[in-house]
Amino acid sequence: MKITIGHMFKIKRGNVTLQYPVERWPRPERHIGFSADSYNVIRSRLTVDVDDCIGCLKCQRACPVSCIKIETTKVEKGEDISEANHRGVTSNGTQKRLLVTRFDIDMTECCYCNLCTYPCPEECIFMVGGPNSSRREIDYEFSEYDRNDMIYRFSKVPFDILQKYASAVEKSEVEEAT
Amino acid sequence: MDLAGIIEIINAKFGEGFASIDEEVSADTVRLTPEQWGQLAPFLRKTPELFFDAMMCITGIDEGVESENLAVSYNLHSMKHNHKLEIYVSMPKSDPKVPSVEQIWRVADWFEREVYDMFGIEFEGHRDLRRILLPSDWDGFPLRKDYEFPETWHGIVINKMKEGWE
Amino acid sequence: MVDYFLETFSEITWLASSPNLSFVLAVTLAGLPIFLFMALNALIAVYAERKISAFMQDRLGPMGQGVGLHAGKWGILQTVADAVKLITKEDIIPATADRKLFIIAPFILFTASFTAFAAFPFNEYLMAADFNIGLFYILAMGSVGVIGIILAGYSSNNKWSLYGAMRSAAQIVSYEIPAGLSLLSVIMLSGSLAFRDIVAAQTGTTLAILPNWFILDNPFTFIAFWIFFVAGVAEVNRTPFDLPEAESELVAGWMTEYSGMRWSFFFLTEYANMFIVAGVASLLFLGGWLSPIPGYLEGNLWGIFWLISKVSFLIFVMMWFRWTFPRLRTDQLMRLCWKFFLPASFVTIIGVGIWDLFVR
Amino acid sequence: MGVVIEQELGTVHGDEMILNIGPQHPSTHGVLRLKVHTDGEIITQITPYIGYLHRCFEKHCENLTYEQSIPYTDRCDYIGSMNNNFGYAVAVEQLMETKVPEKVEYMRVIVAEMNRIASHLLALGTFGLDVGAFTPFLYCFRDRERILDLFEMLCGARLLYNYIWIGGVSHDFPVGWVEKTYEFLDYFEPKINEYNDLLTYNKIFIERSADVGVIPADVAISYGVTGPNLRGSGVRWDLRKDDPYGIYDRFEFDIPIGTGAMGSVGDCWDRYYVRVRELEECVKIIRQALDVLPRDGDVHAALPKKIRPKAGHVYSRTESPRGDLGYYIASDGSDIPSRIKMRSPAFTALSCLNEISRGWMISDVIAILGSLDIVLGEIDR
Repeated sequence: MKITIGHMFKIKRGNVTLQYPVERWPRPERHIGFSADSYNVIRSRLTVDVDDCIGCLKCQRACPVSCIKIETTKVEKGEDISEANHRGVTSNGTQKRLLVTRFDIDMTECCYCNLCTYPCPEECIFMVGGPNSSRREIDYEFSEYDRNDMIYRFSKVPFDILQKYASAVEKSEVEEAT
Repeated sequence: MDLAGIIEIINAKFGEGFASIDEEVSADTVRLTPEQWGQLAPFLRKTPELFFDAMMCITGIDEGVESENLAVSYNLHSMKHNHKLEIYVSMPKSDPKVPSVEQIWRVADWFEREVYDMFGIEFEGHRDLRRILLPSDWDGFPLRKDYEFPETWHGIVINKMKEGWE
Repeated sequence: MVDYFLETFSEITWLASSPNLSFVLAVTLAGLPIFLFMALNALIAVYAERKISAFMQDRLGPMGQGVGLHAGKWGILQTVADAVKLITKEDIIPATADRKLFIIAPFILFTASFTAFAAFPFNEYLMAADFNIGLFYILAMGSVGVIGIILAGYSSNNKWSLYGAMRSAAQIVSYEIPAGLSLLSVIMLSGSLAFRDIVAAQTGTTLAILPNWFILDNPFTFIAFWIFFVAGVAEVNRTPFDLPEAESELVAGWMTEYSGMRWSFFFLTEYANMFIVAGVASLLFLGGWLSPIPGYLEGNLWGIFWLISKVSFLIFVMMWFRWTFPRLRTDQLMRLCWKFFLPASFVTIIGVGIWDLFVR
Repeated sequence: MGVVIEQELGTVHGDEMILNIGPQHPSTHGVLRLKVHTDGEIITQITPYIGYLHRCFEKHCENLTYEQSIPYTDRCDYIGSMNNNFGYAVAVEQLMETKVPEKVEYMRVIVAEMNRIASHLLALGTFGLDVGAFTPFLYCFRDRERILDLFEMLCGARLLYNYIWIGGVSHDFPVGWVEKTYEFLDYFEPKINEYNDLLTYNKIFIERSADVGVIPADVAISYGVTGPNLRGSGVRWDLRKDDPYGIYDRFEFDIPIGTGAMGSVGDCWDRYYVRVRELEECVKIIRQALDVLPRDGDVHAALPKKIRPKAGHVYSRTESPRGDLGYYIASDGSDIPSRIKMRSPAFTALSCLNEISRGWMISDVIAILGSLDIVLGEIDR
């Protein structure tokens, strides 16, 4: 009995409630000693810098629930294609040989295990708000009304250009087949 | 005592060559046929030197689509002597029958029901052999390598339809 | 109040001509404030329960948020929100339930505790009906409620409610005996069943400074107070005796199938019963509307204040029990009642008798 | 036994009632259905029905590579998921015979013991809730939140961590984490005797849990009951001491066992009290591990590029908060396992429910279930 009454009177110090809409969940401040950008340990929404993506499909293979779908087509090495707003060289300076025509992540299936961010050579896939929060603020309130809106499509190739490249792929396959 | 000592005691009781270790498969498992296992189980439990009173785990194994037989692996452990033994009993897929050890180790009751549920291995002498994890009217044994997924179950479509994904 | 209204009505000519009309009018005029008081008491008690349990558990309870203020500055509007929810919520009657009994049960329970309020004196003059057997009447009304509970449990036609109803019936019936007996010791001291005489017997001071309440009169009445209080808690089905509506076992006991307005009647009755038990305990043992410092701050208005503060302190203690103690099992509950409380209350009666004979 | 009525559900004795403590019930710690035959309130027989939470963990693992099934092991026993990762990693490393750097061993022990504290706190809180005491549940969760904050700082996640990998750990301790853990340990130790005053020595709690649901030692061993439930029955058996894995043999801590202080040996109160005492042991282990934690050394040193163990199988056991967590892994040489079987301690703990709760009342079955501390995610896998 004495304990519960004791808790009642030191309510100011001991209480735990976080009044949600006003007080937000404190983002765990993290500095890991050396370059913060190389470590990305936060579990929130996945985003992709498609400009840096070289289409190596490592994240697609690493995902245990296979919620990432990537399609690429061959392009000349390292040369910009403005109408498909595709940059030839990534920010780390590697030459790109593939144009990413489709990069979809289905956030309803993602299990937030963060296994896809480690193998990426260009570190272009990461969860928002981690040590790289300078680029993107943390966002853990991304619910949608329609389930299909949870499928994020990151490739920036406009639809008509997509047809051109897609048909180019069939053409090349036809040539290989004959 | 170590594995060799245990095998000596078993062979002393059941005749030479009863329990043998063939190195190329694995160093620490005794391979038996279902009938041999039926005789050995009560012996392992009762003899004071062995006294395997805790059955750690019973695992059902499907040895592959082409290998044509199923197997059950028993891991035994003795609390008193603190030694372990693994017994590997394999049987053809055509009639998967193994004598049940449910009366000897009570934990085997649920383990065997799970192996029956997932692999369809019949445990003779089991008092209450029915499915434990899956619904009782589920057909097919899921963990077999040659198991194909049913499209629907009682009218419920199993894999989700999502537009614009495939 | 009722006879006061009857006298005033007899002067009015057109009313005096039809006596039963004036009687009905008088009763409703006396009963209405009681009903409002019950509703008010429930509102405050619900808010207090949430806040007290929250503070005891290191949390804040319902709080008003900056944006929208949906629960009021400190969650004050929470009870209003509850009331609105309960009124607008759909009343589900299970298909296989026994419809008529299902509907009647909450009203039986509600009228039981509502009529018990009739004899409850808030002050020397302020009471609905002035009985000379007020205490006996309240105890009788307390046991009428059991019928409502059994009816509710039986008619909702599910096994869990049946369990809850059987358990609570056994519990209430068996705990009434020690409660009644422990009151007997007070009646022996005060010599009458009417509240006014009982409280009058507690005026004055003992040992010069302490108020002459029955609780301090002799050690036996002190034990009698605790027996009555704990038996009262058991009668109201609150922890540690809240077995009938044990959340972790019977989901909600006999209240499981009720929802919306009907369920709010049960809720109202639970807090009303709590008020009655605490009220009777404070009237009999803690000197009702007498002030703790004898001689000062007397008078009608002060009387109501003192009575309400004593009752709310006892209700706070009941809530304090709820958030500290685990729950007793059914047979332990019964064993505690028959093997411990009953002999203890007999001892208090004999003790008070002897004490009264020799010491006085 | 009353008149026998022939009904479609077989012979029902006159006064016997079949009660479903159904899949949806406030105190079944998950989705579990208990079909209870009761005579009045006394129980004659219980048949548990499980499988409502079956997510085909073993079938999934047969289509994923070794490191991809780590998030799945998290989700089996979602309250002690760090220990699940630990058990799985130890099993695969034993299969591949890889050695893990010293620093990682210490990190794993610290993190596993903290997860054990969090899991035991939940067990104590929900057992108090089943017996009716509401406030200890919230106190336990307030302290558990602090551990979850530390885990969130460590690996970003609060419940399912995917932190311990095969051959290493996913991230080094962030700066300031060790100091925060020390701070937590100092805050937590006095809290244990607050639980004791509030619940352990509470008269009604003792009456509700002493002598209830007694598991004798031989029945416990025969039913494969392990962990705090077995230690509650007086058997001094703890894998961390008797079959040590990792570097548990370097710490000295004692194993609390049930002594029948409040009733007979092996009753609900003993199992509860063994968990309370184990909280203190875990704090001791973490302190020792933190003192000698090597600060330098790369955590990713021994992470294998390609996990491709040779053909063969292994059965390895670790001590999870609920008992012996066993992994039987058979590999056929490729990077995808051919068979992974998880032996879950709660599965065997539930199997002995029928034997120990005959003759008790319904509120006791709820208390026994709470004291066994089962998690349905682990039972159904």
